[in-house]
Amino acid sequence: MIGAAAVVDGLALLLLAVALFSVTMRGLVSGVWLLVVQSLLLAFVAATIGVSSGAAHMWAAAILTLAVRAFAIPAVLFRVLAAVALKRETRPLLSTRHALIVAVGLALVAYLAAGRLELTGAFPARQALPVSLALIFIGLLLMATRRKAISQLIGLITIENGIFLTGLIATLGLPLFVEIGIFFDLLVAVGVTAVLTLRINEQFDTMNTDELRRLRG
Amino acid sequence: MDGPLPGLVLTWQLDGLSLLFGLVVLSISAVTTVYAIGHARHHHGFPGSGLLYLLFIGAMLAVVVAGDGFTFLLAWETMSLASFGLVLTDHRRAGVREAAWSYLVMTHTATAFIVAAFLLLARTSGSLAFADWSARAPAVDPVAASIIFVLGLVGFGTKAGMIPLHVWLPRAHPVAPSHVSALMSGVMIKLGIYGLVRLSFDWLAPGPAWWGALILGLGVTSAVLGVLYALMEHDLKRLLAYHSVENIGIILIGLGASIVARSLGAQAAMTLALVAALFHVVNHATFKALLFMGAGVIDSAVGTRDLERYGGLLRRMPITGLCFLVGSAAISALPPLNGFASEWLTLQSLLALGRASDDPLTALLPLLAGGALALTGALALACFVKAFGISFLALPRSPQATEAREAGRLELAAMATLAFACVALGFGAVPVVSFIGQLVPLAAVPTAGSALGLTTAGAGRLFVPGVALVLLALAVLAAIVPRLLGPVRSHIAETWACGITLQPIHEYTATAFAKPIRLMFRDIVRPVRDVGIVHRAGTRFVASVHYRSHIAPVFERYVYLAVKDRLVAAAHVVRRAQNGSLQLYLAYVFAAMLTALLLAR
Amino acid sequence: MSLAPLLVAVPLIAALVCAVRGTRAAGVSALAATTTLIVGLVVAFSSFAGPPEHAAAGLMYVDALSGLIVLIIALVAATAALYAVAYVRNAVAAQEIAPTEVRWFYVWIQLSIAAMFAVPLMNNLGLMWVAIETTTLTTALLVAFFRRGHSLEAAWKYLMLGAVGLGFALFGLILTYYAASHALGEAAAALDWDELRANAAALDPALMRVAFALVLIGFGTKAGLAPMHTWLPDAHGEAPTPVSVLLSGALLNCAIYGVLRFHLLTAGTLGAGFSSDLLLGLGAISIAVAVPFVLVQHDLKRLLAYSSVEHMGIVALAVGIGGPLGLFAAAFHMFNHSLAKTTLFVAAGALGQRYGTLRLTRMRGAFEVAPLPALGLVIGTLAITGAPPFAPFASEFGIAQAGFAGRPAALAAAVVLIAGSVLVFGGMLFHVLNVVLRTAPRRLHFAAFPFATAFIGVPLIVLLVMGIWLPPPLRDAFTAVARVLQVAP
Amino acid sequence: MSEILASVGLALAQLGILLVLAPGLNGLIKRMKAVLQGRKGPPLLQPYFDVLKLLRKDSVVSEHASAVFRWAPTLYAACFATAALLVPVFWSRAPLAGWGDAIALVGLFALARFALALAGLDTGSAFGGMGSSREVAVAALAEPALLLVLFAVAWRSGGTDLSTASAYLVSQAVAVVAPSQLLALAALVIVVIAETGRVPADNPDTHLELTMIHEGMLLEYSGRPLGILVWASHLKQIVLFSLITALFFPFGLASAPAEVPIAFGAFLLKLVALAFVMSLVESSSAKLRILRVPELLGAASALAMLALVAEVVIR
Repeated sequence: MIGAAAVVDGLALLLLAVALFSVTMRGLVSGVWLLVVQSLLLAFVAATIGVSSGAAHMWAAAILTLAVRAFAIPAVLFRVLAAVALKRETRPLLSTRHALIVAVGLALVAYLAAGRLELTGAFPARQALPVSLALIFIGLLLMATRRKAISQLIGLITIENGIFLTGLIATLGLPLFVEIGIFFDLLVAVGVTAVLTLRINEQFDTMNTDELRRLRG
Repeated sequence: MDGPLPGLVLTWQLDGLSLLFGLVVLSISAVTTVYAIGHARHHHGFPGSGLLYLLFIGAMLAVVVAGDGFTFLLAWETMSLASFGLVLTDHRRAGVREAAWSYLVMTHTATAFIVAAFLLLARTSGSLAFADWSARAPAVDPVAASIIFVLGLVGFGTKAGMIPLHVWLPRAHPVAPSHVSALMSGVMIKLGIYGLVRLSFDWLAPGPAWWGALILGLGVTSAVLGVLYALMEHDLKRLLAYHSVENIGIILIGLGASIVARSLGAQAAMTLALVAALFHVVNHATFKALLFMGAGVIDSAVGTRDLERYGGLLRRMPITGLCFLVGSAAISALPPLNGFASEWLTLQSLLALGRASDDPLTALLPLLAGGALALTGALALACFVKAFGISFLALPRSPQATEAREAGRLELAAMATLAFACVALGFGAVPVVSFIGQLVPLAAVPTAGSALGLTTAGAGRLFVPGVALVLLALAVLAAIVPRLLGPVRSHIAETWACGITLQPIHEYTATAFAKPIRLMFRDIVRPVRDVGIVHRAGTRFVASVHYRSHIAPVFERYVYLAVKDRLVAAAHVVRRAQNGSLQLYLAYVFAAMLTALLLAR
Repeated sequence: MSLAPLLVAVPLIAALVCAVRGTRAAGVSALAATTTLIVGLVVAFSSFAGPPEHAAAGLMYVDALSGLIVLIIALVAATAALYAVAYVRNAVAAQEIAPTEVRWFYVWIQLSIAAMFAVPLMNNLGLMWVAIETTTLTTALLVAFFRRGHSLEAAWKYLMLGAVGLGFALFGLILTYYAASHALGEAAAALDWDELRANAAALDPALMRVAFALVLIGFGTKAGLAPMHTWLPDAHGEAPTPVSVLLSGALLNCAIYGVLRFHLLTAGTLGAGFSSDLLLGLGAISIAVAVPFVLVQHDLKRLLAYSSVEHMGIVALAVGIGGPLGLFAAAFHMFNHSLAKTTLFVAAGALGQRYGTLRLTRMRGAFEVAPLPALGLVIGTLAITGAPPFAPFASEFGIAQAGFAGRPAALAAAVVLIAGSVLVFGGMLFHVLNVVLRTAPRRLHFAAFPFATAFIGVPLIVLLVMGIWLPPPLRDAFTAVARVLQVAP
Repeated sequence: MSEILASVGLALAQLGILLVLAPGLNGLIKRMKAVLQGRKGPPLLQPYFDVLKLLRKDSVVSEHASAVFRWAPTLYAACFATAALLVPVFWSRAPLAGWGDAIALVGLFALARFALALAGLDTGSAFGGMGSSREVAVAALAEPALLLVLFAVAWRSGGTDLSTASAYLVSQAVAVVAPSQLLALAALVIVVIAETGRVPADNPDTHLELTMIHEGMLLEYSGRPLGILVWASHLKQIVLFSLITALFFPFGLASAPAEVPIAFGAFLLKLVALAFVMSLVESSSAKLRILRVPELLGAASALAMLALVAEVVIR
């Protein structure tokens, strides 16, 4: 056993790379594909932990991740993008270069913060916790800087992935029926958001959330 | 009955002070209700207004007999809400809504101050019952006592209409129907005084001298400024409202003097001053309610509140005229009536306080307050000569005034009873003062009501019935003696007006009557005057002259409106924080999370 | 066997029936609402009396605190569902809602009621989080029901902010789970409330501080505490009135319930100091933030929404002050606020439909247009802003009294409470007077409002009575809740 | 029973004497002023002739006048008659000493002013209105000064009762020249000038309507009512003069029936002295514009305050 921890660390770093890459991407479709990659990596992480710790429910978690995060959610997103026939993100608030710098900065902050949390009893993968925090911060960055509704949703799902990773590492995932509940919620959330996006597009015939700034005071 | 919070019981308490104020509330409410029934044919309120009126009276009674903080506040605000509803009866007239709103907001802010004061008291004594407060009064540490005193002063002062906090009074009373403003001005503002008396004599131990001096100072300002603003008004009800401010000033002078005496330990002066203040509370309730009822009758007879449109009403409304005359004489503190008796007592108490304090400064302050009180009395006389003279005497200035008809029987009955009360309280000053002397729970030194007449420690004596009797006898003499020189006849002729027949336009107007005083006190009152002259087209000949003068509403503009505008401006600045951008809202959540984590380190 | 599971089951079944038999959806939802009302009352008052009980194979745990929330949800849901019948019929008549949509309206209403009932009943904190997340999702589409630009914008922000907030809460939950599983050992039960509460002392204090901070911000967002409240005025302002009633009356309380559960947990671990001060701080900020938005406001329902922000701040402040009186008053205030806010929203909805707009400048002369809702609006405003004879004054007085008797921070908080409620009183009264008085505009829409006296009259009378005398069952209820919330000082 | 008869007798005697002397005092002042200004002046008894003439003449009443106009003169006269009984002129204790004090005196003056001002307004003529308006304005400034003077006196003698004040001064002869005493005297003299409508404040002899304050109110009266009013205003003047003598030069007051002639002589002497002072003041100064009068009365108040300070602080 070359040590599940090393494998998980590798996967975590891969995840971080994907997240940083998604910050630079403009295309919405490619954004969704990056989500699929993230989900696959997460499923793989869950599987590795399942193997090394022998906890049965980890396998269930891995299968669920595959089913929901890797397949169901991207399917919904692709259908929405197809319906809307819109491919590119308009100019985000931060230019690509600045966004990347901020993203790296956030990753460093994540490493510092994870250091302070010192979850000694957690799964021995040292890299995983900082990466999960980084995912959360980058997800927030995406939501804050992108204008299109779908890209804000992508940011939101990145945050969810980060939290899910923390769960996996810290406590080998929450009790199973809670996990199922969370996955169900995530799916419904994406569904509802998709419906909303379609209605916004139909009402404003654009998905640019700059239109959504009329309710003031 | 147990209240809504654990360990909170709605208790009631009836001691001397509550009895006195209860009597005032009951008697004046009874008379105003009779008046209201009579007045109803002019003034149909909204369907529930009769019920609300009874609730208003009931609430005032409840305030006086409340036994603990919570019940007191319940009754206090129910009273405010009921009167707010009544003030809004004819909300279609211009300015009624703003007046009612400013009234309720100021009263509610005052209640907030009272709540704070009560809770501080509850903090030291551990309970809300008044009995515990007075029992543990000495235990309250001086700093907290001073804070409680100031909070209570602001809270009760606003309700009483003390000068810096009086702004709602001249706005709310005139717009309210007269039977409501009679009750509000006659009785409701007295409950502010009731609160102040409870606060400074019952709930707090004798404090430093500056407490009393503060009230004395505010009393003097209220009295002088109140009467000055009243003089400048030509809206009858606003004039009477400002007079309420003035009379509250006089009561506060008495109250302030008694509190100073209490802190100096001069028992005799304290009792005398407090009795003087309470006697003036009773007196003011009678003549102010009478005057407001009179104003209400005239308003419904002539259709406007503007003095400049009145005139010659004594011929058309003789009984109202007589009652209004008695009320005006009483409020101007003219002998044999009750106003003079209470002002005499207040002056004596100021003198007694002056003599009681040893160091010269605190001796001088009450004496100067006495001077201010005399000024107020004289100005009040001027104001009511104007009010009565312009509205009741000489020629009617408007067609409506010419056709004015006398009020209904019930209204007249109500006014007559109060007029009689003014005379009775004046003549019966001795027994009334001794009755109040016993009621006041302090060490009532038997100074105030000896058999023969009002005597004070300083050997000042006043026996009102005696003076009145002599006055009457000499008046009869003055009428009879000249007849000894043979009969004379009197012929009716035109008033001499330099050869032209007298027109109403020649008569003196209210604004003109007050002009000398306005010019004498111009830097206090700051009149604003604009005169527009319209020439006939192309010629130098004057077609018409428009003269408008009003008094700069100093307090309203520089204090209240300034605060309101700044508050609204600040609100506009803060509102920009909700500018609709989701990104900004996310930043707020993120910032909140970071601060929470930092705090959690 | 406790009736608790019924509370979730009945609305779910009703939702299904509504989905299937669209035409009679209104009747079904009204029937379901009344049954949940009765069941809710039974469950609540039994929880106040006896000790906490388990139900549905340990999945559910009902103690006095959850009983209070169930009571509130039962009342508010019943009012909302019953009022929805008239409201939707008017909306359809005014072409604001397409007839075909009506069925889905009731489906989502019943689903959200089911989710809301689930929140207080769940024993496992994870499932409680899932229930709260479900309430967000079920109400999001309801907020967007009017398909206008504003409603969609409101729903979008509501969803996004809700999701991010609950994300943080989930993170906090995971940290708690980590601390619990290390302290308690066995994995499965680690998130069950009763075990956690029993040996809260064993949890790692440093971790619990971070966890509580995250959960407070997360659930605080859902509860509308400032500065995370920004979605609330949009959502409550733009949603159809029955939904605003549900959101303001019930949903906010569920979120506050979540915060209270974790407050009790953290207090058990590291003493009441840390979490109470955080609650005090957030409460005071919420009151302060609500004031400027009430003083200058252009929309009636947004005005009521900001009042909700203020009152959630007051509840948080009250729990922060603590002490038997403070906690009693907090529970009392949650109940008062829901009752009064429901009436206000119903009155505002009725007026909104009569005027066709909710802009304060265009709503005039309500006394002539619709006397009863206008009266309800005025008296409701007096009640909600804490004018004495009404119950909210009694609870705010209790909170202030506890504050004045407590530690310096509590005293400062009580002063903020008093000052804030006076300013809000001035602002709200100004707007409401402008709406109620003045002369009415000519062109008005027709909107029927059956049983108006019941919807508006009954709650206000109850509030007036409770302001003076509290009926014993309610008194015992709030005392029981206070005992549950009582943390070792 | 007998001492009640005695006190009533004393009261009537005092009132009778003052009534008789009042017009004479006015005539004396007019005569002195004339001599000072180098004229012969009207005969001393001229005011008596005027008053008696008026009392016998018919009166013309304006059609607009109401009951106030008809009853004002009687009330006006009655007020000053009662006031006359409050001041210790001959006897050490004033006839009504037990029933009223200095403040009651001020009150009676106010009541009289109230009646006359209303009467002035009643006929509707502009001059009456102007007279009343200015009368109450001047009085508004005079009263605080008057009261402060009374407080200064009361402070020293222990009470506002005039009889005790004069008795105290008699017993403490040195107090007459105390600084506070002199300041109070100066203030009271100014107030009396304003109250009786003497020159710096108002011109008693003029008939130019625009300048008259006190006369303005009487303009519409004629015949017997005018006679009563004139006689009453003379009485007012002599009461004010006796107030000055009582508070500042109370020597020679009789405490036994034997001393009455001496008291009467002393009183006459004091009256002549005061009359001379008044005529001196009237001849030496010109009438002030109405808006300058506040400065004069302001000075009176200032003097009264100084007297108080001197009394209280320096002692």
